[in-house]
Amino acid sequence: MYKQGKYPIVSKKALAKGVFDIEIYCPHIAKEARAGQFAQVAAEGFFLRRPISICDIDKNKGTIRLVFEVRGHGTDKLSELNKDCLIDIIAPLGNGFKVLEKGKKAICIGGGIGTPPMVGIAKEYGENATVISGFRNASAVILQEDFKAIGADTILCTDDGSAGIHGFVTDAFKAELNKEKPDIVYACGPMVMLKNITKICEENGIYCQVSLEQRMACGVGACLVCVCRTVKDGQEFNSHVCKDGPVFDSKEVLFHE
Amino acid sequence: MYKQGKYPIVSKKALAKGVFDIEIYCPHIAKEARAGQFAQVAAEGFFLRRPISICDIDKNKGTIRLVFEVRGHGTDKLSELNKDCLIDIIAPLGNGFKVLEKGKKAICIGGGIGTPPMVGIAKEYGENATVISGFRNASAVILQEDFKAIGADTILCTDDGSAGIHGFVTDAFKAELNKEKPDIVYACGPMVMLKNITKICEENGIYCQVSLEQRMACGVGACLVCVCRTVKDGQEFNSHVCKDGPVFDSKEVLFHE
Amino acid sequence: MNRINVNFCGVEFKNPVIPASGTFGYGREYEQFYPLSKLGGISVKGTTLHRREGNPGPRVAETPSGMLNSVGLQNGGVDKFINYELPNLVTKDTRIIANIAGSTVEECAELAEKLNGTAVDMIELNISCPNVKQGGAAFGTDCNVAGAVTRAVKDVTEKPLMVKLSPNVTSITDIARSVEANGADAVSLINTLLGMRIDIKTRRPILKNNVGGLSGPAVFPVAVRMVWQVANAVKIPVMGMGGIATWEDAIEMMLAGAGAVQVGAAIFADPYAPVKIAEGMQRFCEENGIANISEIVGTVKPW
Amino acid sequence: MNRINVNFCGVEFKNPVIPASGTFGYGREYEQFYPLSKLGGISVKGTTLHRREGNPGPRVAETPSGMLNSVGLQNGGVDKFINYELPNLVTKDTRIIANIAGSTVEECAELAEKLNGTAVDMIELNISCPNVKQGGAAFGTDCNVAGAVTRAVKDVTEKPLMVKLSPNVTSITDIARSVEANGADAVSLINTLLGMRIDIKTRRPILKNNVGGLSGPAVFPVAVRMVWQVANAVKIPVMGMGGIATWEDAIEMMLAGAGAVQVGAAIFADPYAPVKIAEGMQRFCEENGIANISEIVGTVKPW
Ligand SMILES: Cc1cc2nc3c(=O)[nH]c(=O)nc-3n(C[C@H](O)[C@H](O)[C@H](O)COP(=O)(O)OP(=O)(O)OC[C@H]3O[C@@H](n4cnc5c(N)ncnc54)[C@H](O)[C@@H]3O)c2cc1C
Ligand SMILES: Cc1cc2nc3c(=O)[nH]c(=O)nc-3n(C[C@H](O)[C@H](O)[C@H](O)COP(=O)(O)OP(=O)(O)OC[C@H]3O[C@@H](n4cnc5c(N)ncnc54)[C@H](O)[C@@H]3O)c2cc1C
Ligand SMILES: Cc1cc2nc3c(=O)[nH]c(=O)nc-3n(C[C@H](O)[C@H](O)[C@H](O)COP(=O)(O)O)c2cc1C
Ligand SMILES: Cc1cc2nc3c(=O)[nH]c(=O)nc-3n(C[C@H](O)[C@H](O)[C@H](O)COP(=O)(O)O)c2cc1C
Ligand code: FES
Ligand code: FES
Repeated sequence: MYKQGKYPIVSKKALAKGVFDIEIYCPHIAKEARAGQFAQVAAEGFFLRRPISICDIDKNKGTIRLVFEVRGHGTDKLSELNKDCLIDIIAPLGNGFKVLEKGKKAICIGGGIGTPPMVGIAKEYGENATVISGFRNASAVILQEDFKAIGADTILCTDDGSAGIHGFVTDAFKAELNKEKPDIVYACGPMVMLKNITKICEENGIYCQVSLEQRMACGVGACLVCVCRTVKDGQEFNSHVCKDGPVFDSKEVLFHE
Repeated sequence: MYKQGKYPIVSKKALAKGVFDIEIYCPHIAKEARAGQFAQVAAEGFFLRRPISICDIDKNKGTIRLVFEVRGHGTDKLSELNKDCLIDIIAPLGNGFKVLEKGKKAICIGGGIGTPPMVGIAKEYGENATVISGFRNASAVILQEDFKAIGADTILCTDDGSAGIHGFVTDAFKAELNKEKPDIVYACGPMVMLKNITKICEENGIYCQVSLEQRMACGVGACLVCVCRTVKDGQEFNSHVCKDGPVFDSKEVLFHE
Repeated sequence: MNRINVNFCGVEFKNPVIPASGTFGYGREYEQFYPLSKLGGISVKGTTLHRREGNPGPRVAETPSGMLNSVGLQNGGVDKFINYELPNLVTKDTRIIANIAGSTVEECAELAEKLNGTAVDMIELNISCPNVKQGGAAFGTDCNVAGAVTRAVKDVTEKPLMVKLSPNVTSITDIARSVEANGADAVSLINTLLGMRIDIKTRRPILKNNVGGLSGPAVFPVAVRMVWQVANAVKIPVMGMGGIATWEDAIEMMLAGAGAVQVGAAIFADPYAPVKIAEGMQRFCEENGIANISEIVGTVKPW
Repeated sequence: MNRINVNFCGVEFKNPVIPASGTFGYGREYEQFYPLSKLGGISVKGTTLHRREGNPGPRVAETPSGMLNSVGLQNGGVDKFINYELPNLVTKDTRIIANIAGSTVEECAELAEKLNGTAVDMIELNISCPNVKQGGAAFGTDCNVAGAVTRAVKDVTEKPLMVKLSPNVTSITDIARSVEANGADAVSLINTLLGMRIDIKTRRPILKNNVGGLSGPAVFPVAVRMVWQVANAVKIPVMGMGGIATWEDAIEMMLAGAGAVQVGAAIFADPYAPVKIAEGMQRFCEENGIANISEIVGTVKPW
């Protein structure tokens, strides 16, 4: 069941310049939410809601965490919300990541602001998770302590080498595969990154799920604006990121360009 | 010179249910403002500014006071502004009341939310002012202590007699005239009240100024939307409340209906 | 006591609030928020003869107090609607308006014919979609074509026929009169206004279709004006829409002449909007001693 | 270095930002906020042959992200403009665009003739005012009439002639082509969209004129679309307006094809809007290595 309501923000932190982490008390949502789902967040003064991934869920505390970057006017408005303010969200939305049975190994790959949803899914695997995340530079790095606290192998890359490994997540991913092949790969980030990871997984015969982005209106599957091209049984067709996704089997996604 | 800016609210009070009194620190505006002028106030999320009379000016403190009633969505939004918030205003606008030389006597008449601008003008006359103000009932009464503090004769009327005299300000006004004729009358309130006061003043040969309302856009005289019908030397024509007013010689106003 | 039930064009609606075509799918998603029986009816997603994939994405762009869409009538085709969606919808205790769009006059008629004998309560013939190349707005911007397609559908349908008009015209009253003269039982308006947004960083239109249809509160004053003009130009009932977001808006639209209203984009901001609007209207009637909301339709007194 | 000076239709503007006709009077009021020399130019309040009182009030109604106005061309007449306003304006070091409107073709021509020999830099022929009964929109919604009035004015004026188009038409490109064919040196668009608001308490239209012209950010996507369509349909330059409130909006409008822009209703919300927009454009050019803003005009790459 989708829920819509105004819920209190119980904590707010700045994780990096222009990147905020808010924890929202919404027990009914937290109870049902799964890693990889998202929320449609209302920004005062703006007509459309902003889709933001659920970064983490604390079912005991009844909270979810949203981590977002200020990209435009709407997210800028959201960044003005502080502790104790109410935030208007619809959640949990979308399908979320598929979680394999206990003991299986996962690699979770996040690029930039695609990193937050990796917190929730890495948690499902704990020490069996390897998290590879990449950022422009040291000052954009976020959530590394969260991954460590989960017990995951935590590999950090930066484009300019100012923190962690100098290079792209795809390079680190290939290096990991040389060591051990996981049972599943999860990825969220820029399209070109997802495309490359998909290719690598295909070449290595690894099941991979990617989380896509598209501009949205309803967020629930009714308006059909959030289209993406997919393929199944050789048949190309339009899927909708909000309802059929945001998580797709990487093989079903048609990456053009 | 018109000024536009965001100025801090230094105090906020509720004067009655849905009626708020805010004091704004804006020394440049306070320095130039005169009784009867108004401010164009921005309400977040609304396209047009709301015209609100300057209730009182404290040139020493560098503040002006705005007293407004929640009438619709915009004033409702304004009522959310608290102490230390910034308020975006353009002021001082309009012509203000004409002030006679020292020693002259004035009667200031306010009806409902037309009462606030009487504070500033009554102050100019101090003990030589008589303020007659009328309200629906006791719970709507505002600003009586301000008038008393000024030293003005303070006459309160309510439509239902729940406070002060039972009756309309026009009745109290007539009663006052029987005692003593003032040199000038100032009035602000509903059109029918202004019309009746104008008539009484005409019959008694007393100079009278009325403050009018009209829906506005620019507030400075450029867009010509805030029209009112006026007459001068027998010639009818359109004036503009924001620039030619809001204060008009009562004889020049064409009250229709 | 229900004070907001209306008879629109011979069909009884328990209230005059109907989610607009294309904004509510077939109700499946919003049923997770509230039972569909709370709605006067549902105007379902535009249906074409065959399955349509619609336009490529992005299909939405935000605008001040509104949005552009360029969905382009993606849908599963009329057979899927009849066989898969309709059986579900009929169990929901609400009126069903089938919104149909064809690329040719013949297609429109064929669509309408297919819906004969089904549980659909009313046909809404969309001659105003700005997002498809054939049919759509091309039908809705020319009096003769609009009349001809209306006539063709009227000749074959057994359902009350409502024709949905485009606002992107010089004279919407001329089009309304033409569809009335050709047998329309009602008109609905407005469909979206054609608009465009450009990403100044990439220097490309935000919509892959370059242009799209504007809806939401931004268009409300245009919609009120057109509903008022059309209601004064034709005798058939008018279903009003375009930017309605609150019950006050809905009352305003009915004062202008709408016998019932549709609510579209506002649902994206607040899924409960249609329900809140209906509740607000009921309260309005109670507080103002209005026995039935129909009393206010078209009662605005112009100056 | 000034990177935002533009040559529009042979006239040099120090920047492409011009307050829109009817929203800035003759500059006297806004001069209290900043020197008028900061502006590219001023399109002055619409001038008629004789003094006009305009429509009764209320003349304004707020709408979501916009407003309706029904001023109805109140002005002191062309002689007053020439004798009283123009002598003041010429001292302000900015371009002066005279916006003229007549009830007949002859009146339009007479108005233009009167402006020959004056310091006016350009004529903006308003064939799109929705708030007057004669002329106005009646001229702007018919290709033949629009062409005829353009021709009549072009035949007598010695100034560059810009024709201001109405958005309340089925095909604005047809009108644009017609005025181009009849000698227009430029077109400006959009004028206001016809709209209405009703007070649900009094059940009367808020505007005494019942209907009025919609402007402000709400109409921006419609304006961008029309500027884009028109810029692709004619060879003469296009002055873009409708809902511009920020420098980003102005850039978007120029990408769509506008060689210069006018800013209207946004000034009521922020008197400094035109100045801030010009400053933002200059910064945009500097930060993006654009030598002159003209380079971006019409460079949107459609999909
Ligand atoms: C399923 C999903 C999950 C997401 N999760 C996160 C997250 O966890 N953290 C985070 O920082 N961002 C996330 N995003 C991206 C986020 O939605 C955009 O950054 C945000 O909408 C931008 O809004 P704005 O007002 O700042 O930008 P503006 O450009 O002012 O927005 C204008 C319009 O475009 C839309 N838009 C712009 N960029 C995007 C985008 N990349 N994706 C979708 N819509 C866009 C906005 O929603 C709005 O409707 C997610 C997107 C999707 C689809
Ligand atoms: C010169 C002048 C001085 C005023 N001084 C005061 C004052 O000191 N205190 C006070 O409480 N009120 C005052 N008013 C009235 C005040 O402007 C309105 O109550 C206010 O604009 C209503 O806004 P809203 O958003 O609550 O109402 P809405 O109805 O939501 O407003 C919609 C639109 O109508 C306009 N509008 C509605 N009612 C009025 C009105 N009566 N006058 C002008 N515009 C209106 C609004 O400004 C807005 O543009 C004054 C009006 C004028 C013209
Ligand atoms: C995403 C979206 C899809 C739409 N699809 C259709 C459609 O299939 N058929 C149709 O007649 N109108 C369609 N419309 C138009 C709406 O039904 C309605 O006429 C318009 O949006 C104005 O109402 P609103 O401002 O309340 O949204 C669509 C609108 C939106 C926003
Ligand atoms: C109060 C007002 C008065 C206007 N008067 C005129 C006018 O006299 N002549 C004219 O051509 N346009 C007039 N317009 C239209 C504007 O010049 C402009 O075309 C329109 O408002 C769209 O721009 P905007 O959205 O930036 O306001 C007027 C607009 C407003 C809001
Ligand atoms: S956003 Fe409406 S279907 Fe996905
Ligand atoms: S509000 Fe613009 S002239 Fe008065």
